[in-house]
Amino acid sequence: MGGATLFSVSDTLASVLLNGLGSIFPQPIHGWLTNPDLILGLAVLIFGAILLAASMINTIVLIWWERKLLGRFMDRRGAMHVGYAGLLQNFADGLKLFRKNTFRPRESDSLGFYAGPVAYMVTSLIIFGILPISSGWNSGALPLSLLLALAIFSFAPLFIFVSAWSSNNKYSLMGGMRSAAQMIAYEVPLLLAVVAVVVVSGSFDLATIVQEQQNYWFWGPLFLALVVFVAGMLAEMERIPFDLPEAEAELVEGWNTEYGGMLFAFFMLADYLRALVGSILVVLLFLGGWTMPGWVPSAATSFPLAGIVWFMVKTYAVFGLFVWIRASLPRVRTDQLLRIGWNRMIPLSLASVFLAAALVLVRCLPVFGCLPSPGV
Amino acid sequence: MQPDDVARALSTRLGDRLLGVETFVGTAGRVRFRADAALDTFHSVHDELGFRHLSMVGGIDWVDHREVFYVVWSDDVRQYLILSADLPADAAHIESATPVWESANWHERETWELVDITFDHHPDLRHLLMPDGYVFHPLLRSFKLHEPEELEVKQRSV
Amino acid sequence: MSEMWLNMGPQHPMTHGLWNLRVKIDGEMILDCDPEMGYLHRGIEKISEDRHYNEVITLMDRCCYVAGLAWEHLYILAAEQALHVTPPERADYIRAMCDEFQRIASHLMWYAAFVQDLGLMSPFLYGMRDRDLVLDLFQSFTGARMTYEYQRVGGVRSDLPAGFTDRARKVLDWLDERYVEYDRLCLGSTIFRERCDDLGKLTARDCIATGVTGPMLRSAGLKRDLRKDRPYSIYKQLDFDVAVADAADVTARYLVRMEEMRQSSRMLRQILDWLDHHPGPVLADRLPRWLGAPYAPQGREGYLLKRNYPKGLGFSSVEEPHGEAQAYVVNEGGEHPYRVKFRSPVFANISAARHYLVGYHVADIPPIMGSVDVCVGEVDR
Amino acid sequence: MTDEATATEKPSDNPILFVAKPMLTAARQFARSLVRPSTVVYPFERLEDPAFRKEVAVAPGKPIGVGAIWDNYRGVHALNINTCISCNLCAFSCPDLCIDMVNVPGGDPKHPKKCPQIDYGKCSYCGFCSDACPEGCLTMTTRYELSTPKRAEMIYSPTRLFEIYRTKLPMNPIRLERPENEDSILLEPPLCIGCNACSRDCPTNCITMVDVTKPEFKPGEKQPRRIWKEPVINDSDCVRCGTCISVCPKECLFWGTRK
Repeated sequence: MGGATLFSVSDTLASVLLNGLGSIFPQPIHGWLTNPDLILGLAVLIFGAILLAASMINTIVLIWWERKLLGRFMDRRGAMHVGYAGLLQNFADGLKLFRKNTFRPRESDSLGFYAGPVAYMVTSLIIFGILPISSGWNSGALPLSLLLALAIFSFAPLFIFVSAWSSNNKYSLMGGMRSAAQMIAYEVPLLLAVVAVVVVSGSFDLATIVQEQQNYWFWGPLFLALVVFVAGMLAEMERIPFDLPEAEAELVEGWNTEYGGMLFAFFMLADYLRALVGSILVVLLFLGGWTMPGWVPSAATSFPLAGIVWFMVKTYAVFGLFVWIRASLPRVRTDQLLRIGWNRMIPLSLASVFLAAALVLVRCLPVFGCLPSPGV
Repeated sequence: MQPDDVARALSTRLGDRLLGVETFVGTAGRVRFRADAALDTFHSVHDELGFRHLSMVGGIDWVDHREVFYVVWSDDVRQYLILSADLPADAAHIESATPVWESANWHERETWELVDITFDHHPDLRHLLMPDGYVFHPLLRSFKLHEPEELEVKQRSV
Repeated sequence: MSEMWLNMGPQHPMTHGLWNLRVKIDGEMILDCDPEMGYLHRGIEKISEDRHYNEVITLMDRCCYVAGLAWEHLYILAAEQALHVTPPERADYIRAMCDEFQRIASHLMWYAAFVQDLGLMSPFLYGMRDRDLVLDLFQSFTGARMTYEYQRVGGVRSDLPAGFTDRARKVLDWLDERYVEYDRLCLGSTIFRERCDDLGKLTARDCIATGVTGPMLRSAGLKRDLRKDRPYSIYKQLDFDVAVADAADVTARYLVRMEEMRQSSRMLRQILDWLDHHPGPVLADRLPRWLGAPYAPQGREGYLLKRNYPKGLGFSSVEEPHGEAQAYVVNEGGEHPYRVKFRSPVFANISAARHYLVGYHVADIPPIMGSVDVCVGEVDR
Repeated sequence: MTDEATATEKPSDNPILFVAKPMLTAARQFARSLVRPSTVVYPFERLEDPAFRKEVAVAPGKPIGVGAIWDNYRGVHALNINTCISCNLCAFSCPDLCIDMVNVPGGDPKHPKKCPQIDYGKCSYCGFCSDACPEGCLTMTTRYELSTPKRAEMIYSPTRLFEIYRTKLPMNPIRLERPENEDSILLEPPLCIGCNACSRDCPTNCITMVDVTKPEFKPGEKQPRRIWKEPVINDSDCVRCGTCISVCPKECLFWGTRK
């Protein structure tokens, strides 16, 4: 893989930009402009902009992907008129929402009402900055990046509850309560499933976890953990069958009933951002991350973006699984959901942790190399 | 069950308050009873004749008087029976059938607001289809359609 | 959370129409409920008094927008009794065919809405897609997809087009395969069973007390079907079974409706065979002029009174897709019906809401009300 | 005839693979609709397009329409102004009172021709008017796209309806047969004053005024002021529109059975 990382690219870009700009001006300004601190600052900005653009575009394409897939599951076509196969439909929708008036119910609490969606959006975006997409696109390189990602991931119920409560709407309130209960309930099995991965890989660093999967992907040995993780992720992402907080049939739209325009777009985007993060985490933890399959010619492998492309293909496939589940299952009830969470998921996840520990102890992990792991 | 059977069964309890049982094609008959015998009629039709299912309550405005009719069904003989009573137009009220048939509740609410027949001792005589506070009874013959000026008045008075 | 009243409606995804279900909840538990109707009240009974007999048919399609032909049949039966008219046999068969196809279409619509309430998205589209085939059939002989205006006092408007029965059989074959798929999507799913079993219980005793009819009543184990018990039209000639389940819950209602669709298919094959072999007139030929034609001539005021047309009362009861619908038509010799009164099965089914909603969760309201199959058009009329 | 009730028992086998069955069913549908989903891409594909119906709609296993006949669809009306006889029957048969008889431009300015104008804001597409039309000049077409930003544009004048007629869209082919024992229009002779109103307004010109013999009046007896003519109605040409009854000033025409 090429030595260029995302940050070095943006650093180079910033220095080239500032040096070029500085060469126009005489000395004092030139020196000030080519100040390494300023270059670093601009590099960080560019870095953030690239991350933001990448995550946003991916999210919107993800929505398109869901609409197309869901369409075929339902014997229809999905978006098809704006852009090629409707690819630009969601951009148009976003533009429409952007132009819409932002309104607020008179009796609602202004601070919570406006701060909730923004905070929800921002926390969802931050996670994206931590996740490594390829060996180059590894911004954080933090030793505990997995924990940090999941910690930020679990901020959401707080902000959902804040915005739901400040909407001053009975439906929103119920949706917010459900959301809080559900996310807390599923936080535990989710983390326990992650512990199984950590046991096997021996690291909290996502990049290390991916590197540990050079020989075999973790979905084989940790299948139980994968099932728990996917179920927990479905609940965290609030997708069918666990989409009670915004259960359309009874709660209209749950906690975002009162939101419209760009504030609603924030919720919508953040939801899909979280879905994207969920899919990425599944790929990182269980499906080998960006490790290229052996049969791919080295010329293709050495192509700078090959790792990212391969990673995104897997991510979208995982999201396809979520769409498939959405297309074929009804939603469960609140009490059932909590019962499943506390009574089934936690024992299962504990079992998966023990299983992982046992596998490590008896050193039979390499056996799973024979399973289809095209990343080897 | 024939109209004669119904008449025989009902006359013991109702006596002369039973005004007759007419033949009505497709049903067991059309029982005509005096309005003051309402509850007795309902009880004997429900308990003795076994018509346990009340299907419909409706009213007809005959201008000089009003008629209220009940359609009941029996699972034993698998037949309908129609009960009908005439009420004076100026004091159109009859005993509610809700103690006998629970399902009469909404039907009577509807008949009350549309045909202006009051059901005494009804547990919950509120407007059902019309807005609260609506003072007209649309299914009376005196309520004419196609008169926009009047309609405007009616809307305003609500 | 303390107790609070929650307005579900009139604009709520659960209502499938325009009505308001007020529920008193404590947390997620339902303590009390009070359905409020009337948001769709169009005064059909009043307007009918101002139209003559055939013109009322246009209102019947709008009475229940998912079962227009069944309501036309209901009204026509009562009107014919009141006007002393007998339709030709072929017209009777065509009407029964309309009834059964309408039952399938209505149940498919119910299926679509019901699974949508549960959050199942794709079967919603499947149900609507397959219902469209039935609507295509309707369109091919009535000329409309939803507001048919097809039946007339004394028969039906026009005969079936050529090749209709073959197309209808093709649709039935397609639907028979789909029923299996529907069952797999719903009964095959643990989540569905978890959600719908033992939900919205309404025992047979409560059903009778509250006047509940139709699939809800049959799901409580009571075998009552007007097509068997009081065979109107030509149902005596048909060979079919009454679908009954005994659990009295949402799953039981699902099962009853699914079985009813299969039985309708069975009946339809018999009717289509009969129609193939018995051509004939579809409108009674010895009709007073303006009963046969869809319009009244000018100078019609007092027309019937002058001609001493006999007075009459008409009462009909039809097993509509939602339950037992009844019509009461008073013919006072005028050209308009003096009074038309309809009994909507959903009206009674909703009025019993307190019996099957209290004690369940808020999240249970959509599946329970979905299993009731609410059609507000006929409730409010 | 069996009198058995089919007790639909709940399937007792609680599915072991708890979500596999529905997911596989959905996947099967996914695979099927990869080739061609059942939806009709509406503005580009139309069910009423015969070519589309022939190619796609009746394809086996694809529930896209049933190849149904579209010609009898009850859409926007088409009016052949040239054959319209202004009999008013469409307007009278309309249950929603959405048809007005309005003057058609051109022709004799003193006696302008009246043709139906339809307000599609009110129309319920019941087809009673086209059923009532005795000349078959008011029919319904397969056209159904009516949306317009202005309410006034929902009112279609006779000329506009004639334009639709000239596009030669498929017309509703169903023609109702007239009942056999139609009532005729009868005359109560003593009331008639021979005013000619009925014969003048008859859309089919089936009423001719014939002379009646003036009775002998005694000298001094008050003679009725009237023209000694009476209408004779040709039953085979009469379309039973009743115009004559409504214009008769003395109400001496009525419906009845001709002996």
